[in-house]
Amino acid sequence: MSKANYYLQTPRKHEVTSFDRELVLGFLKEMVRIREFESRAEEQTLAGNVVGGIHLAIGHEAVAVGVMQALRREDYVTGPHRGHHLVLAKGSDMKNVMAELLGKATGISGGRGGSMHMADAETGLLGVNGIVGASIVIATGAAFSAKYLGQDRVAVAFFGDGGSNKGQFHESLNMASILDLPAIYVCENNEFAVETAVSYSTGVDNIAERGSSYRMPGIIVDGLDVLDVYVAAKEARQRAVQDSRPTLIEAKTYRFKGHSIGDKEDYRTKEEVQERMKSDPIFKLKHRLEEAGWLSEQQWNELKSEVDREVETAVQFALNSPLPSAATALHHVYAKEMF
Amino acid sequence: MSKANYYLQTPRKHEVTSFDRELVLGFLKEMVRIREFESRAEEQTLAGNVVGGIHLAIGHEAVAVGVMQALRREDYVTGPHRGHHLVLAKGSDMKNVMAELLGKATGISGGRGGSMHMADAETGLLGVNGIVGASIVIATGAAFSAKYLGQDRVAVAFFGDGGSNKGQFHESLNMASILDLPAIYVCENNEFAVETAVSYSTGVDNIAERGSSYRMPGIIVDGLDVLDVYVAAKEARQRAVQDSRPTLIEAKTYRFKGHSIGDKEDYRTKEEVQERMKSDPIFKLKHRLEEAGWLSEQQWNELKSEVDREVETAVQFALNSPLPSAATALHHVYAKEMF
Amino acid sequence: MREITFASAFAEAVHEEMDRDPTIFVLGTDIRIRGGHFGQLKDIGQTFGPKRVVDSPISEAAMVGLSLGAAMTGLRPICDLNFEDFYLGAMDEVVNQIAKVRYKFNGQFKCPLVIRASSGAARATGPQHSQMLEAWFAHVPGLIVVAPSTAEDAKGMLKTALRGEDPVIFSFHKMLGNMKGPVPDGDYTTPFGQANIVKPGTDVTIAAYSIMVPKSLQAARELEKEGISAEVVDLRTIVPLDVNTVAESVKKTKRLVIAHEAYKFGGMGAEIAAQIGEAVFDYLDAPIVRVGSKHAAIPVSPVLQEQITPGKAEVVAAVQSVMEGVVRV
Amino acid sequence: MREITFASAFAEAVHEEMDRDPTIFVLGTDIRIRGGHFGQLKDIGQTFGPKRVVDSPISEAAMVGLSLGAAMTGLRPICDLNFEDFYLGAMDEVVNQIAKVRYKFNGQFKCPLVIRASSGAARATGPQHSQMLEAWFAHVPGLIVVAPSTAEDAKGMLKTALRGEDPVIFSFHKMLGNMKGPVPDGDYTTPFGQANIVKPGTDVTIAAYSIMVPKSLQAARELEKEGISAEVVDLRTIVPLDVNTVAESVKKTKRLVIAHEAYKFGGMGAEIAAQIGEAVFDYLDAPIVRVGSKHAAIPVSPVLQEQITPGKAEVVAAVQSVMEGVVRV
Ligand SMILES: Cc1ncc(C[n+]2csc(CCOP(=O)(O)OP(=O)(O)O)c2C)c(N)n1
Ligand SMILES: Cc1ncc(C[n+]2csc(CCOP(=O)(O)OP(=O)(O)O)c2C)c(N)n1
Ligand SMILES: [Mg+2]
Ligand SMILES: [Mg+2]
Repeated sequence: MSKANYYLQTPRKHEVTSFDRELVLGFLKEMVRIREFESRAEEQTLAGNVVGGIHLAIGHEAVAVGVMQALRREDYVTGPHRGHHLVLAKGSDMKNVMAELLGKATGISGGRGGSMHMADAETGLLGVNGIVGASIVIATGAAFSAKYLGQDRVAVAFFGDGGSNKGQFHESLNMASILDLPAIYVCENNEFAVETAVSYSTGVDNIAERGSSYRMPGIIVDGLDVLDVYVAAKEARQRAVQDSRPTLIEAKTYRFKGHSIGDKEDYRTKEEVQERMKSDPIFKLKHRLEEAGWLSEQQWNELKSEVDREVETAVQFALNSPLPSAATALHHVYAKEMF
Repeated sequence: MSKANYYLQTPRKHEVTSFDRELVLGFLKEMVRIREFESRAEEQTLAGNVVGGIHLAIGHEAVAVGVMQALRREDYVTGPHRGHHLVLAKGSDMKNVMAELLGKATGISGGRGGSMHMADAETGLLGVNGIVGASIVIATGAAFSAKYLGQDRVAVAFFGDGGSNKGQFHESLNMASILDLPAIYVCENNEFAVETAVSYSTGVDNIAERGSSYRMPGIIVDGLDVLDVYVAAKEARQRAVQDSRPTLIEAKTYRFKGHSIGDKEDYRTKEEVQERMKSDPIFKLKHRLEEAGWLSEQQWNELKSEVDREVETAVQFALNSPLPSAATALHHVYAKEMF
Repeated sequence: MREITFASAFAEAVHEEMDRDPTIFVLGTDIRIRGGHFGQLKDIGQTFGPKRVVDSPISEAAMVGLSLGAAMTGLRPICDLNFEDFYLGAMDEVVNQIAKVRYKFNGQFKCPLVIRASSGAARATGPQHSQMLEAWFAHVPGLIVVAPSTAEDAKGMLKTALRGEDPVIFSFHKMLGNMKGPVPDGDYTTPFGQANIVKPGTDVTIAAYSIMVPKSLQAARELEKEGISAEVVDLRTIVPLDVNTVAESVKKTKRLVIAHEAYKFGGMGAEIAAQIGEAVFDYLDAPIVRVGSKHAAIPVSPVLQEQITPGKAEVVAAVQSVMEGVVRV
Repeated sequence: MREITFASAFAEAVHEEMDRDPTIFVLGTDIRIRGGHFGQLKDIGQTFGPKRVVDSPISEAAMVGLSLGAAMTGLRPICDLNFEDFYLGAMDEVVNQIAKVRYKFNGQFKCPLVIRASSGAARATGPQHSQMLEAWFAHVPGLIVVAPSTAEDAKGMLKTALRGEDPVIFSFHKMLGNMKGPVPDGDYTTPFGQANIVKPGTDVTIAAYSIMVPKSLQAARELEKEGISAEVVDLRTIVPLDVNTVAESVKKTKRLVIAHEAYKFGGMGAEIAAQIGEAVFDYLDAPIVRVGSKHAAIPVSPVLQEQITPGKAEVVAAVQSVMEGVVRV
């Protein structure tokens, strides 16, 4: 058993021009896709079209895009309740994602799951999850599977700062360490679990430091900087497939919106949020691309309108899709209907 | 919230003469009491008089005695399945402890609990437990209670190396850290969980290092040296009552007997066990006391025969005690009988 | 009598009891400012401060385990688990520890605590935020299980729980939270183990609890129009279970429908049907019919959810079937 | 036919299926050398090596969660949880995740896995090592629940589980492990959802599963001497539950006793009684009587344990009471 030692790594700044231009423009577009999707999802919620509560990932785009772009399509991903960005970044068709929020038969989970229960067998998305902590154990099993089958595949679990205090975090990271699993644990630390500040709930300065309990590198990345996330995820993927060793990544980000739609947010001030939004990950990347001369206003406008078209198409698709058929309510409980 | 920082401390050697002589002679006697109790418990098991399996703590005596002697009677203690040494060291009457093993009405739990479910409201023993990990959460609650009520009391959870991989370990230590609880977490690392070596099961070099995930000192003690345990426990108790901060103590010990009686022990060699028994904690302390001129052969013989008498009395008491009355089987399910 | 919501009545009980007894504290996620996910304990944090209203990390096992350790040592925790589904992360603590601590230690320790969680389905609450687990808890010796349906009982039963000596599982159905009902002024308690006849009738007995009580009352009103007089019994507590009141009612009506939102298969309805079958076998003119959810996880889609979870219509149909003596449900 | 123990038959099935299907692996504590706490999988580790027989840390949530993730991605885990009581540390994984994964994702993923645990009371196994949770699992849509009573079924049903597409909870009663029975040579499977009439009779039906099948057979032999002819039905699977076979039997015998070791209150006996009450109401000549544990944790003391858990005597008494038409149990 190889026992890579724990070390703590802090955020790194990468020159945007040290990457391939198309790649980085792709990052930008993916992030804008998520942002626009989320805005329209909010609008659809306020219009009363969404079934159930949703948790917007505005502010988390760079984490999803940075990690997913470092993965291959065949890699597995699990996520928590806040997961639209993960589903989209892993490659699901936006139309089916929006349709799921509206509880439609064409939804990615056929309307059975809604926002918190989206999965896509096509993209390796083993599901986002309504239970905090569940994503962590499930990805651990997928990593076990990849190794067992000798596949060049990794499994990535996303979870929040709140999730890092669940027993499942501890049991899974220990398991991955002792079994040398190709797993990547990505904590999206947005500083809050509903109203509860991470500084209150979590007895450690950086969640990444918890890697030390499992002989696992603890990598802190700037979760508002897609390039930092991307490079760290690439390295983690490499460690997973080459050394078959897991990594804990803590992406420091911030939740720009309420916990869910309707949140009164009386646990933080408007000013705090305004201040933090100055580090908007999309704005920041756009600015760096412009400075590098890699993005003209026209290109930006084209990108925006392409995304707008895609999102609008998705919204229309979702609105016009049929509801699930009541007759299917007892399907898929078991392989064959039993009750 | 005071946030004592994590540090790792390794075993320390203390001169036996730097302690009070009566105190250390008391340690010795307590350890011998446990050892003799366990030997007779084994004998009673092989004679078919014990109900249910038992887990002998031979090799763990210094941990129990070192910690308990550092506590006050009003302090709370919880423990795992291997717990006779804890029950005795905390002060329960040996007669009732032996009677419990024999499933008698006079047992400490009236015969309902047996070896793995002993508790004593008189001594603050909130119970040993058949479920790995449970001791950790329960002591956390007792620590909460002590602080809430403003009492000068601490709560100590004992658990094994195996127990350190349960989710409850993580959730509890985090909780104790963020709520500043007067708790002491004592891991009795005897290198095995049944057949599974700690080096295999546990993704960290020293369990004490896991304190770093909770801003909690990680104190490694030589669990075969009662003085090292005692001093560390005193310091931890001080930290608990003065700073209201928890401590993680890892006592490195070794299980001289099988996991439970009947264990074939094919996961380790006889030679390994023989080798390790050279560090017998009782033998070691006796030797140091003799070297210091604090223990004569006569004193030792007196101590031994005093203990022998006590244990023999306990065995006879247990053997002669009545079985529980069948009519009581449904008592104590609820405060008032309901079914 | 003044009319307040079920949720307000619950919160009133917490307020009053915390005023009365300084050993009561509340532990929950997002409880101090928000008052819990549904604001069910709004203002409690402001009133009693962070010592007695403690925000928890998302660590259900430790929350429940801490509550046990505290209850064994002189405190009376109210552990707010948010959604009933989240018990699943603390089942060892509830079942192997809390339920057994008094018994296995031969009565040396008691465990007076209350665990509250929001149960049942509301609109689109989906597979992991809609469960009702009372049949599980009933199958575990040592737990009291209450599932009131009215504001009055919510307040009175919480007070009983907070003055008792046993661990109480408090099932707080999401759809009851905003329902208003009369609540007496001043201090009162509601006993455990006494079912309540909430509507008298002569032709059929409907035994229900929690959300299915108001739904059964709706059904009874509709049946009235068809000339069927239903007696509706609110069981109120699951453990202890007052089967006698149901049996007495059935002796009169000769017919029984049992309604709960939890899954029909393996649900409390089975236990009640089995006990009534034993107790008043000779009085029954028709088979006992049970109403409960169909056997699937609760889907988010309201169209599908409606197929799975029971409502007024299912109770009406069940009553009609027992009136005909033909089982149709 | 050769006679082997229940435990050996179980282990044979694991051996043969692992030979057949390389995606099957075993995960458990102390499984690789010792073959599990009871040596129930002795030699499996030696035969298949540490890749396929994986020792686990004591981390039940991660064990079950890992099994789920593996089952979703092409493997077939056998997760050995040691004692059934230890499920309680992994309930979220079993109920909120495994049971729902196929349904909530609209059939995109399946979850073919088996979780085995030793259930029930043996001598002095006490409050935390004696539980039987099948009624809980039956109340959770998405789980198959099997509780065979014979060596033949243990082998055949494990094979069915390992070739199926659903998660299977395998209840392995401690007291059955060493019981011998005939087991066919060669490959065979035992279907789920088909009860087995293990002893025909005419006066009363005894429906049982797991350890209560041999105990009911003993009871039936004793009753035979009193001139009472009992038909004993081994349900074998709890989900799917074959109520038809019981109903057909009751149509003939007109009387039913249901026996399980799990708590009577809220146990599967209630579900069976309720279903039979609906299905063959008019055939019943006496109330259905259930036999199950009394409502207390399982005490270590054998004197007390005997008061709580049922045996042959309780079945005999229950049958006598239904023969008299008077409920005495
Ligand atoms: C086991 C469990 N406990 C509690 C909840 C309720 N809950 C849903 S989201 C949430 C906060 C999660 O915080 P974090 O993990 O930081 O993720 P974030 O919402 O900030 O993205 C809580 C408490 C849950 N879904 N599951
Ligand atoms: C939750 C749980 N899982 C598994 C077991 C079975 N079991 C009892 S003791 C034990 C080993 C415990 O090892 P450790 O914690 O190191 O304590 P030790 O026996 O070495 O003192 C196991 C696996 C249990 N009792 N509880
Ligand atoms: Mg967060
Ligand atoms: Mg150990």
